[in-house]
Amino acid sequence: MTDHRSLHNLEIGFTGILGADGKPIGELPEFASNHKQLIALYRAMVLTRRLDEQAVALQRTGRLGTYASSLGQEAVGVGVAAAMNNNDVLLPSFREQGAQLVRGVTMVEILRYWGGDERGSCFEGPKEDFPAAIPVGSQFPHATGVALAMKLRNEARAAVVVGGDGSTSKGDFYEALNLAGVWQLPVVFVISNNQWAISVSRKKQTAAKTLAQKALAVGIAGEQVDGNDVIAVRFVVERALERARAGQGPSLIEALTYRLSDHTTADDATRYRPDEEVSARWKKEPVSRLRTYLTDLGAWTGKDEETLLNESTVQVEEAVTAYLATPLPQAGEMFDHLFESLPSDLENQRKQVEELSREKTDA
Amino acid sequence: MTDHRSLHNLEIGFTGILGADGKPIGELPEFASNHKQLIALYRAMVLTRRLDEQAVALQRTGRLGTYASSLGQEAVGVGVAAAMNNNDVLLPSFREQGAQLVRGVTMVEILRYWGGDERGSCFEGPKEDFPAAIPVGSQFPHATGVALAMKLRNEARAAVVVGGDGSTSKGDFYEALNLAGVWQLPVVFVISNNQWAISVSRKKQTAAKTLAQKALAVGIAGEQVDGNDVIAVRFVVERALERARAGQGPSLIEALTYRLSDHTTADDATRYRPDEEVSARWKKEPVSRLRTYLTDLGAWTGKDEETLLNESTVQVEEAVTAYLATPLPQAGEMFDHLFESLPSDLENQRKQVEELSREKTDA
Amino acid sequence: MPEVDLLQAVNMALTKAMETDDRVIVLGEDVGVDGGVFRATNGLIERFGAERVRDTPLSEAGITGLSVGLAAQDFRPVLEIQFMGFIYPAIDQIINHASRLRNRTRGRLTCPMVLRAPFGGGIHAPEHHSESTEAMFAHIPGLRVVIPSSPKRAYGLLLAAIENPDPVVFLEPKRIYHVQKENVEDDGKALPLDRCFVLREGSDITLITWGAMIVETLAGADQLAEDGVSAEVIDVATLTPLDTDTIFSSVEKTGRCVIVHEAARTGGFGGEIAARLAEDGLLSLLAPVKRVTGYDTVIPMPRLEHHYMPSLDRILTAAREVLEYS
Amino acid sequence: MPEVDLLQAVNMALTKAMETDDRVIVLGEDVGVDGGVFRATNGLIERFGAERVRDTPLSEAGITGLSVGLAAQDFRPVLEIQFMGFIYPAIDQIINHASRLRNRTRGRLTCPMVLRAPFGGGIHAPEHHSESTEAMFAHIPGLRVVIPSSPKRAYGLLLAAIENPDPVVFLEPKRIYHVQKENVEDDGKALPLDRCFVLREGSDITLITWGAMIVETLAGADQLAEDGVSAEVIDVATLTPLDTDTIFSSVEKTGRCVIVHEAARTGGFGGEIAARLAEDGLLSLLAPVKRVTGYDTVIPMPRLEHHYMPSLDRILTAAREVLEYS
Ligand SMILES: Cc1ncc(C[n+]2csc(CCOP(=O)(O)OP(=O)(O)O)c2C)c(N)n1
Ligand SMILES: Cc1ncc(C[n+]2csc(CCOP(=O)(O)OP(=O)(O)O)c2C)c(N)n1
Ligand SMILES: [Mg+2]
Ligand SMILES: [Mg+2]
Repeated sequence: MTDHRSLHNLEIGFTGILGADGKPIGELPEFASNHKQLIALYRAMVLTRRLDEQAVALQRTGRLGTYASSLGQEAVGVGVAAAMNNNDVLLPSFREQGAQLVRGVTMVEILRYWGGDERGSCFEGPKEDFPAAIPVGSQFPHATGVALAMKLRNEARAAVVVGGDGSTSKGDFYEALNLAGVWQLPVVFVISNNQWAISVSRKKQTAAKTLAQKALAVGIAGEQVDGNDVIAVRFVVERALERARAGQGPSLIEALTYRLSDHTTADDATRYRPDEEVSARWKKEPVSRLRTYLTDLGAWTGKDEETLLNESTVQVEEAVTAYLATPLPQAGEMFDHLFESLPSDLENQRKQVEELSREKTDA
Repeated sequence: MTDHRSLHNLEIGFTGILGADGKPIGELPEFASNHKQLIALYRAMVLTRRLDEQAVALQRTGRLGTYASSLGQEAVGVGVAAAMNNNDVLLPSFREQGAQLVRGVTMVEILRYWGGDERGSCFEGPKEDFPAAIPVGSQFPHATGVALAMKLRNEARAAVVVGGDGSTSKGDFYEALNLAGVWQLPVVFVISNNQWAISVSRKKQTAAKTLAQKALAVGIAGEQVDGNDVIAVRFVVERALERARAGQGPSLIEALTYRLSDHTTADDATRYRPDEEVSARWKKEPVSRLRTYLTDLGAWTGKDEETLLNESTVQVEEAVTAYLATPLPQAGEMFDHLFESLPSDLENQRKQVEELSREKTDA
Repeated sequence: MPEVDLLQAVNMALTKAMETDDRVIVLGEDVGVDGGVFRATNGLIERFGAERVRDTPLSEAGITGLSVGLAAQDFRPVLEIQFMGFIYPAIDQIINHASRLRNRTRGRLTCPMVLRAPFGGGIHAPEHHSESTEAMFAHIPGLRVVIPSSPKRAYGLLLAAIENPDPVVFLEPKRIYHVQKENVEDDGKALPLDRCFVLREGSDITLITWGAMIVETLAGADQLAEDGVSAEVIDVATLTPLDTDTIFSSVEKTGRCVIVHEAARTGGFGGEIAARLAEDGLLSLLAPVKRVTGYDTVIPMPRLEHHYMPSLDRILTAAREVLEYS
Repeated sequence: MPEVDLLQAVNMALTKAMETDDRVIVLGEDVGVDGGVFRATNGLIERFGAERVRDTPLSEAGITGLSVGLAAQDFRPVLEIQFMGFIYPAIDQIINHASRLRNRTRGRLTCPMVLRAPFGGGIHAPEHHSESTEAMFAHIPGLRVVIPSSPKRAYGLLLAAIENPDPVVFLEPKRIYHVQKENVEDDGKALPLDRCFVLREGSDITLITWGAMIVETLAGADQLAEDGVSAEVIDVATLTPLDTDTIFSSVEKTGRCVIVHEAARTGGFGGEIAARLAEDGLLSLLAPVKRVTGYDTVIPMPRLEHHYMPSLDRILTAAREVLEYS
C-alpha cells in the first residue's frame, strides 16, 4: 500500500502589501494608518542608504575597510528592527546597517567597526545586541541561546537573527532552526534573500523552491514576504515576534529582496551578473516605492524629501567627521578584553607590544 | 495581500506492504512473486540477528569491544542492500551489519572491526563501500562526493548512505542533502528511524512530524517506509535507486523501525525507556513478520526454519572461530597506512614502536 | 567527607555549582534522564529539573553556538560533548566566537561557558573515541584549557571553570575516571586556574604531565626513587594560560626535564613547554628536554592501542637518558 | 617563461594540474565564474568547464566531506576555502576522515585531496579574515601542511600537493600574493613535499620561518649582513612531515636559532621546532632559541593589526639577543 499522507502546514504564505509601483495590493496593517510611523520607516531607509553611499566613498578613498553595502535591501533591516521591542535582541549578519541604526547603534560605531576598530562593536545603545557576524551563518545558534535565556527567565522577549540566502546552506542555520523548533524558543529567523551569495545565485545555492520551506524540515512556521516592501516586512516580523513572545514558538521568514550593489567594496559584480538583471531590479527597490505611496497619500512632499536628504547628509557627515576624529586605540588594548583580567602569562606580551608602540611613536 | 501559494510536492508518501501480522496490506512489488528472493531476504535477516546475538555474547565475555546491535532493525539494512547493485556504493552508519553482510562484507571482517582491528575495514568484497561511520552524520557528505564521482564519469551507479534518526539533527546531514539536491546527485539517503538516539527520543530530536519531510528543505523527494517490512524497504529503495541512476536526482527515505536492543553493549536502555514500549514494539519486528508471510504462502516450513537456524549458527560460529584465531597485528602497522609511504620524519617512531613491542614479546 | 573517584568528583562539582548559582545550566546529548554516557551528570535532572539539565538534539555545532548565546545572556552553560572525537564540529564556534566575544565587543558581551569532554585512550573504545587533541585548543587565544588528574583537582578545577567569567574547555581523562578515590570535601571551593600543581617535590629531574598520564608518571617517579633519583612531578592542570613560573623554578632546581603526554608528538602541547624551556630556561638545563608522547599516527583501535600509549618504560628510559648527561 | 606573482603561480599550477590529469576537480565558493575572491581560479571554468570547476553552496563542512568522497573515488579534488577563518567547520571532516581514511581501511580507500586556503593578516581585512592557525592542522596525523612563500615554490608545491596520494592542507600567504614576481617555468614539475628550503646560506645564525614572514625574515638577514652577521634563512614550506635534517644541520653549523611566525605564540608551530631543538639539537645550541611570533591574543582588526604582526625590528632584536651569547 502506498499511501500519500498529506501533512499539515505544508503551505508557504507570501505577504506583499505595496506593489513595486507603490500602490497597495493588499490590506494595510494597522500601524500603516499612522503616517508618522510610515515616515519613520522611510527616513530610516533613506538614512541607511546615505550611510552606505558615504561608507563606500570612504572605502574608495582609503579611509574605511572593506564594506558591505545594503543598497536595495534597506527595507529588510529597517522593517525587521522596527518590528522589534527595545528589549528584544538583534543578531545581525554583516549587512544589516539599516537594522542596527533603527536599534540605536550609532553611525559612528558602524563606521568604526568597518574602519577596523573593535570598539565599534561596543554599542552604547542596544547593549545586548550581537555584533555583526562575519563567519556566515554562525550567528543562528547564538540566537537560540539568547532565546533560551529569555525563555528560562520567563520573559516576554524574543531574539531576531538575520542571515542571507547563502547562509541557509550552512549546517549552523539548520541546527539552530532545529533547536529552536524542538524547544519552541522565542526566536525569529529572517533570511534576507538578495538572490546572490557573492557570485553564487540563489538557484545554485539550493534546489528548494523557497527558502521559507526550510522551516518544514524542523516543524516550524515558515513564510515569505516581499523584502522590498518595508510595511510588509515590519508586519510579518511583528506578527512572528508576537507569537514568539507569547510562547507560540519560532518562525522563519524569507524576505525577497535584491542586492543592487557589489557584494562588498572588494567585489565586482559585473563579473557574474548581467546589467539587465540589475536594472530590472532597480524598478522594485524599496525606497522609491514607499515614497510614492506616501506622496500619493499626501503625506510626503518634494519639500519634505529635500529636507530629509539634506538632514541625512548632514547627519552622516557629522558621523563621518566624528569617526575620522576617533583617537587611535592603544596597542595594549589588544590584550585588555581578551579575558576579564589578564593572566600573568600574558603580561610580558602586553608590556612588549606597548613598549614597541611607544618606540614607534617616539621615532 | 497575504497570498498562500501552496507549493508542489509537499506531500510525504508512506509505503507499507506487509502488516505487522504478516498479512499483505498493499500491492506486492514484482520481485515478491519470486519466493526465492523473499527467502533470501529472510535468510539475511536471520543471519544478521544471529551475528548480532553472538557479537553481544562475545562482548559480554570480553572478547569483543563495544558493539551496536541491530536487533529489530534488520529489515532496513537487508532491504537497503538487497535493493542495491553490486557496483553501487554503500556508506553505512555503525549499525548496518545487515546491509554489510548482504553487500558481501564478511562476518569475520565485521567482528574484527568491532574487536578493535582496523583490518576489519579492509573489505575483500565491496571494495568501494565505506567503513562504518562513528562520528554521527559524518558519512552523509561522503556520499555526495561518491555520487558526484559517478555522475562525472557518467556511470549508471548510485551511492546509498544510511544514518539514524539522531543523525538528522546534524548540519552534515542537511549540508549533504542540500548538495545532493542542488547538483542532482545519484544518491539515496536512508534514515533508519529507530525512535531513539541513545536516550534521546525521536520527539526530542526535532519538531518535524516526519524525518522524510526534511527533504522539502532542499527540494528533493522524501518519503516514509515501514522499516520493519523488508519487502517495502527493498521496494522503495530500489525505486529511488532507479531514479538516481537515471539522473532523476536524490531521495530521502525515512524507514520507521525500532531499536529493540540497548544502544550498544555499553548502554542500559531501561534507564530511559519503559519495558512496555519495548514489548509493544516486539509485536512489529521484521523477522517473524516475513516468516509468517512466507509460511502462509506455503514457501517456508518449520523444517526450513530449523535448518536455517542451524546453518546460521554454524556460519556465525565458524566466523567467530576465524575471528578469534586472527593473528594480532604487528605494532608497526599503526604507521603502515598513515600515508602511502612513510615520511622519513616518522621512521624513528615506527622503529621505536617495533622495538618496544619486540621487547615486550621477548619479556 | 565522601570518598569519590574523578568521575564522581565531576558530578559533585556540577551538583554544587547548580545548587549555588541558578544561572548554571547543564546541557548536552544524554545528560538528562540517562545521566550522561559516563554518568557524570547522574542525578542532576532529578534534582534540578529538565529546564536546567537539558538533553539536546545530536548537534554539536548547534549546541555550542547555543551555549555562546546563553552565556552572553549571563547564564553559565556547562556543555558536555560526549567524546572528544565529536568536539570538532564545535571548534568553529569556540575559536570564532566563544573565545573572542569579549574581545570583539570590547567587554560588552562575554562568554562564561564551560565545555566538558572526556578525552584520551586506553579504555578499549571504538574508533574515534580515544582522541587527545588538547593542543588544538591550547592554541586558541581567549580560551582556557583545563585538565584535572585527581578527584580533588577535578572538583576544584571544575568549580573554578564554571565560576570563571571566560570560556573554558575542561577535558576529563576518562581512563582515570575510576582509578583513584579521594576524600573530597564538598565545600564549593574552587582551585586556582592559573597554577600548575607540584604533586611531588624532587631535586634531580622534573617530570611534567597532565591528565591520565599522571598515573604512569607518578609510577615513574616511584621507580626512579628506588634508583635513588629524586623526581619532581608537575601536573600542568591548566594548559593555558600556562603557569611557566612553577615549571621554570622546578627546572632551575633540577636542570632536567621530561614531558609526558598521550597526544601525538608533533604539535602536541609538550612542544610548547619544551620551547619555553629552550627560550627562557636554556641556561638551567643540564641535559636535553625529552618528550614521551603518543606517536604521530592516528591512535589505533584496541588491538594496537597499548603499543601507542606512552608507557612507564618509555618514561623511565627517557628519564634515565636525561639523567646520564652531566 | 612568464613572470608571475605567487597568486598567478597558484593559478598556473591549478591550470597545469587540470590539463594533465582530468581527475583534478576544482571546487569551492565562487571559484567558477568569479574566478575566486582572490582570482586564484581565474579562467579555469572557461577552460575546463563547470563540471570540473564547481561553484559550491556556502557549506564548508559539506564540501569538505564531499571532497573526501570524491577523493575516495579516485578523483583529485582541490577545494578552496575562501579564508582561513572559515576553515573551522571543515576540521571535523579533515581530522576524523580525510587524514585517516587510508589508515582506517588499511589502505583500501584513500583521500588524495587538497584543501587550499589563503591565510594570515596584514591586508587590513575585516574581522575573522586574518587567521593563521596552521598549528592546529600540523597536529593532525596523516595530513600534510604545506605553505609556499614564493611564486616558484607556490607552483611546484601546489603541483606536488595535487599529485600527492594523501590529503594536503595548502595554505597561501595572502599578504604576499603580489609582493614578488619570478620567472616560473610552466613545466609541470613538482617540488618535494618533504624538504625545507634554505633560501640563504649563512654561518652565524639560523632564521626559520614560513609563509608571508619570509619577507621580514629575509630583510632581517640583509640587515644582519650589514652588521657583518651571516644569517641562514630557512623556509619550512612543508610543516608536516617536518624535514628536521635541514633544520638540524643548519643549527649545528650556526649554533643559534630564531623562529619567526605570524600565528599566536602559545601552541604555534614554532614551539614544535624549538622543542625538537631542545630535544635533539641542544648540544649544538650556543644560545637560547627565540621565537618571534604573533601575540597570544586574537589578531586585531586593522587599526591595531600592525602592532600585532611580527616586525623586522622584533626579528632583529631577537637575533641580536641570541648573537650576544658566546
Ligand atoms: C563561513 C563563511 N564562508 C565564507 C565566507 C565568505 N563570504 C562572505 S559573505 C559570503 C556570501 C554570503 O551570502 P549571503 O548569505 O547570501 O549574504 P549576502 O552577502 O548576500 O548578504 C561569503 C561566501 C564567510 N564570511 N563565512
Ligand atoms: C557527532 C557524534 N556525536 C555523538 C556521538 C555519540 N553517539 C553515538 S551513537 C549516538 C546516537 C545516534 O543516534 P541515531 O543517529 O538515532 O542512531 P542509532 O544509534 O539510533 O542507530 C550518539 C549520540 C557520536 N558518535 N558522534
Ligand atoms: Mg545573499
Ligand atoms: Mg536512532
